[in-house]
Amino acid sequence: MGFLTQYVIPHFNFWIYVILLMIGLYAMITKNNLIKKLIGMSIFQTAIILFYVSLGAKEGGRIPILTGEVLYAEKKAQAVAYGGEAAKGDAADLPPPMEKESDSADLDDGDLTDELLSYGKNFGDDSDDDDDEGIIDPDAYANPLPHVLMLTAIVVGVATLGVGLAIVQMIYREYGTIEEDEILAKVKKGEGKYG
Amino acid sequence: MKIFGLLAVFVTGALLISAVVDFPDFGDPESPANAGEVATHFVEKTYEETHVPNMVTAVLADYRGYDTMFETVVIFTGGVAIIAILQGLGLRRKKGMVPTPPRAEGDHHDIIIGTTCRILIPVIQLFALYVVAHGHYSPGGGFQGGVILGASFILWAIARDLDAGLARMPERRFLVLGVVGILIYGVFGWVAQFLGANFLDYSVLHEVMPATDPIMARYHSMLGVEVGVAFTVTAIMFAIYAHLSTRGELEGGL
Amino acid sequence: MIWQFDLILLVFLVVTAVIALRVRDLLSASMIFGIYSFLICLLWAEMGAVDVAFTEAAVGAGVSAVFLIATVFNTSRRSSD
Amino acid sequence: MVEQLPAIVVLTPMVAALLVTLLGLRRRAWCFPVVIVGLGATLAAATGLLVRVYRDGPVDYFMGGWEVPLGIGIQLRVDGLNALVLMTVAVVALIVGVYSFRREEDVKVPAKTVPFYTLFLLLVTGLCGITITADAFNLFVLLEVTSLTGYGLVAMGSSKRGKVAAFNYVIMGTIGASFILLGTGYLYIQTGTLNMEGIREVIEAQDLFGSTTIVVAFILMMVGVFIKMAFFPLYGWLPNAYSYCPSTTSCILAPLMTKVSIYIMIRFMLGIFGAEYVFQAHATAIVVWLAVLAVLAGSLLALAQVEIKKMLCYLIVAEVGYMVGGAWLANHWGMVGALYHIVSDAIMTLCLFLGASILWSRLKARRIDDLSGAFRKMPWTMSAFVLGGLAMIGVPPTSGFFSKWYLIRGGMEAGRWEYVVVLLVSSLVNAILFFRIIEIAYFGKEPAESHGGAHGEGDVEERVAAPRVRLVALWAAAILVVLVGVFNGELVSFIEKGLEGIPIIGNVGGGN
Repeated sequence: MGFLTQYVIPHFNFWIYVILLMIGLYAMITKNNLIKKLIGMSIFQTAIILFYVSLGAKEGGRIPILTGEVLYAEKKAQAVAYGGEAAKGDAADLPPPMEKESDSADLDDGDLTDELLSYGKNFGDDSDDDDDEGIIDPDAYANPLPHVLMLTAIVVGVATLGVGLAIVQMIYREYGTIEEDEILAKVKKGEGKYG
Repeated sequence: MKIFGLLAVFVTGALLISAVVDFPDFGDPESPANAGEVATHFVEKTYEETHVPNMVTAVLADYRGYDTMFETVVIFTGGVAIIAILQGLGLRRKKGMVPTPPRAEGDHHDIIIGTTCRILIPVIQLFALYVVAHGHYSPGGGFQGGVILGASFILWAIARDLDAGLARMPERRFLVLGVVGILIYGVFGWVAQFLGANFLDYSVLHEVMPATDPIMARYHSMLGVEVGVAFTVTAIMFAIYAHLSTRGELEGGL
Repeated sequence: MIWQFDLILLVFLVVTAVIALRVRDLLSASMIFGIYSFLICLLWAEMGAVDVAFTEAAVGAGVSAVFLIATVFNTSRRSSD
Repeated sequence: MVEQLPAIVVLTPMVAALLVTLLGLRRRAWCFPVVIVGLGATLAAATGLLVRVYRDGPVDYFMGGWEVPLGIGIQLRVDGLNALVLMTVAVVALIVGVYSFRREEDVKVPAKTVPFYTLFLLLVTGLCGITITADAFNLFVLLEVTSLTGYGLVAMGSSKRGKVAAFNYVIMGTIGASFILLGTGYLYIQTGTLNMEGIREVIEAQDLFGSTTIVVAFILMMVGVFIKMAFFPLYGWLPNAYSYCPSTTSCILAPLMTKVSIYIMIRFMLGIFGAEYVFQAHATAIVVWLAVLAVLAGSLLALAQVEIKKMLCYLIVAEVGYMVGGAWLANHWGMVGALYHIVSDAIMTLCLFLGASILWSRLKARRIDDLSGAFRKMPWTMSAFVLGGLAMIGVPPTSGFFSKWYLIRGGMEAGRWEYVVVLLVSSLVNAILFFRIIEIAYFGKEPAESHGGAHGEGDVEERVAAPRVRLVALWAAAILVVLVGVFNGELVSFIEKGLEGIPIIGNVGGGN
């Protein structure tokens, strides 16, 4: 029980990921049917995705999309910080970009544009313009980075699956079977003949 | 073989488990991965730097845009590889290789299925375009939208037959659309390079785009990039289906 | 994130994974693999990864399953293990 | 322009691939010029980078301009080591590109031309990208680009067995890549960043060396690259995949895939984990012993082969053993030897595979016995092939001699006598193999053998002209084999300069 509470319960997602990964790997290595192998491969890959998503999950973390009041507050802060006078009036329905352009056209936007430009150039080091600090609580949102990585991994997975299936079809066309042992037997029989 | 496989699996499992014990707790907001500089930066600064409320979209299309471009290339590569393996792209129907398996008995063009699909597919496609375009505010983006759009073509090809699908998207267009998608993506990078910034640095694009400032330029560029991804994914998904369902002969189908 | 829900989904996942690999009819295996993908999509939505869930719903439960079925249709439906 | 070079070198082959698709679908004849121009531009960019790195030191490039804090964007980093590998990739790709002019497969099945060239250029894109990226996840993405192109290229041939080999390649390749991805995740969960330099900084700053997660991450990544490079116990997929694929494909895959994987391994070792962490007594002992077994297994299995290409494939397995062993000797000369051998082996393998492909396409010589009288029939091809063979054995003016020399020097300094002995044994085996080939090709087999007869050659002993373009490619490779050997001093000093900034390879500069 001590083992369970100490090692399993706090990490149960990770335990399941390992189990799924083992199932997938086992199928990839030992299954005889080629399509089964590919299904195993997909399970193997989803297990890895499960691992990544689990590591980015947060207790009480929301989906990583700003909505509602936080978005409103953020918008307001941005408008005040960068829109200057232009957007101060009604930050609630923040001007879409086009309107904003026409808005600021009335103003003498010469140095405003300059400011924006210089802002764009060096926004890496904005450590000291923290006037919006605290609007977004980083702990309230799930970590977006693993999600991004896993989108890519899913794409890679489906591409690999497709290529694998195409090869399976070609093997079936050449050998008339998708059982590995039968294919190997036929290969052995055809040994010596090339091609 | 079985024993060896089992051994390999258990060794791997034991290895992975041994580290799991060392991990931070599941869902711990203070774990290095979640509280690290990079992750906090993404959560806190994304809106400020890109005006995109969906952090995943922003990170995907901007911060890690280079990855996403190659993700698109991966899809394209997969499509080309599948076409190559199944020996497609003769751009003419190949006959006499292996006869296509006999079709199931009965009327294939079922009227109920056909009508339902006719009604459903425009809705699906509209939804797909919405997903592509609205990725900044809600889950979705070029990839998801592209898959759904591709799936609508696949659905049409399944409901009628492959020729009906190919009439909408001919064989020649598979790869052309795939290439166009990646090129759309690349153009945003190359223009940035041309303007003296690094590849995919959208902020300088406000000089050539109807965007007021560097941040809005990022915002709009991401949309453009997503459209590029959607192009490639749509075309390649349908291409993969068309080739896989007919063994590369593009005749018959499911 | 609700851990009970999480746990139930995880258990289902393992079960469907095992069934998908054990069933001898490849068409059933493909369908069960689609179910597996759908469950994992739910799991991700539940963990806050909506974008991943969306992708998995479109790719895993949708397109992948179609690809698998297309291949099963063009090859053989029986599996020896 | 100069600042953009790291991006250009990756994007040029990609753009070329896209253009090949667009233009090739219109007219197939446009494929080849686009390929040559694209690869030529890649080579030019790689050369520019090499010169720049030589002059000013490592070059950093931040995609999208996301520089601070480190790791939010994707960084490319070109230093002395990967500039050299990049150059090798570009040169080999260009030579194979030239060689691919009017491939037999294209003549037979014209539909394959466009996919072939697209995949070929995407493969080069992936390899260039892998080499210079400094982001662990980006490396995985590009690795998948190369893997997928590799699967496609192997499986698109007309060989029946090629498909089965390709399927195994898919399975093994996916396991390998997934292990690398898992290792990246394990690093990420403890360090919170994906940038290689960033990971290293965090590991050092928080002293995570004792952490089980980091150890497991290291093991996973190593096993992953070992699968990708076909290191000793995991080499099963390689010989079939590389020998049953179309000849142009084997010419591009064999020299580059394994070598770039070895570079990735070295990058992981030095760039992420650091030498003092990696080179612990028991780990080095295990890996060097595995390398010894790899060399032995590769050499002995090569000796047992009757087919030329298969034999060359097993030699690759042995060569991988050389390089992994050299890198894990944990001293200066071992590492220098391994890096130098990456370059030298890529060129040697290229020369041999090009030669074997021409011999196969013209003389239908798939087996070693079929080469009988090849010297008289195809003197130029055969002499370039033999030059490659001599390099493999390690005869002085060629590159093979010098790389072996540095590796043996490293082995002796590290006191790894088993490694030294096995290198010499393998040279001996190579000598036996290639002198057997020379003997058969020069003196011919007994006239009673009727291998050539079926093709209307054999007795007539007339000369068979190799296509001129291919001969140019082959001789370019053969001359490079000699050049890399002759200019070994310059290359090694370049490698040493590249290694300078990297903390410790055993005893840098000492003990020589």
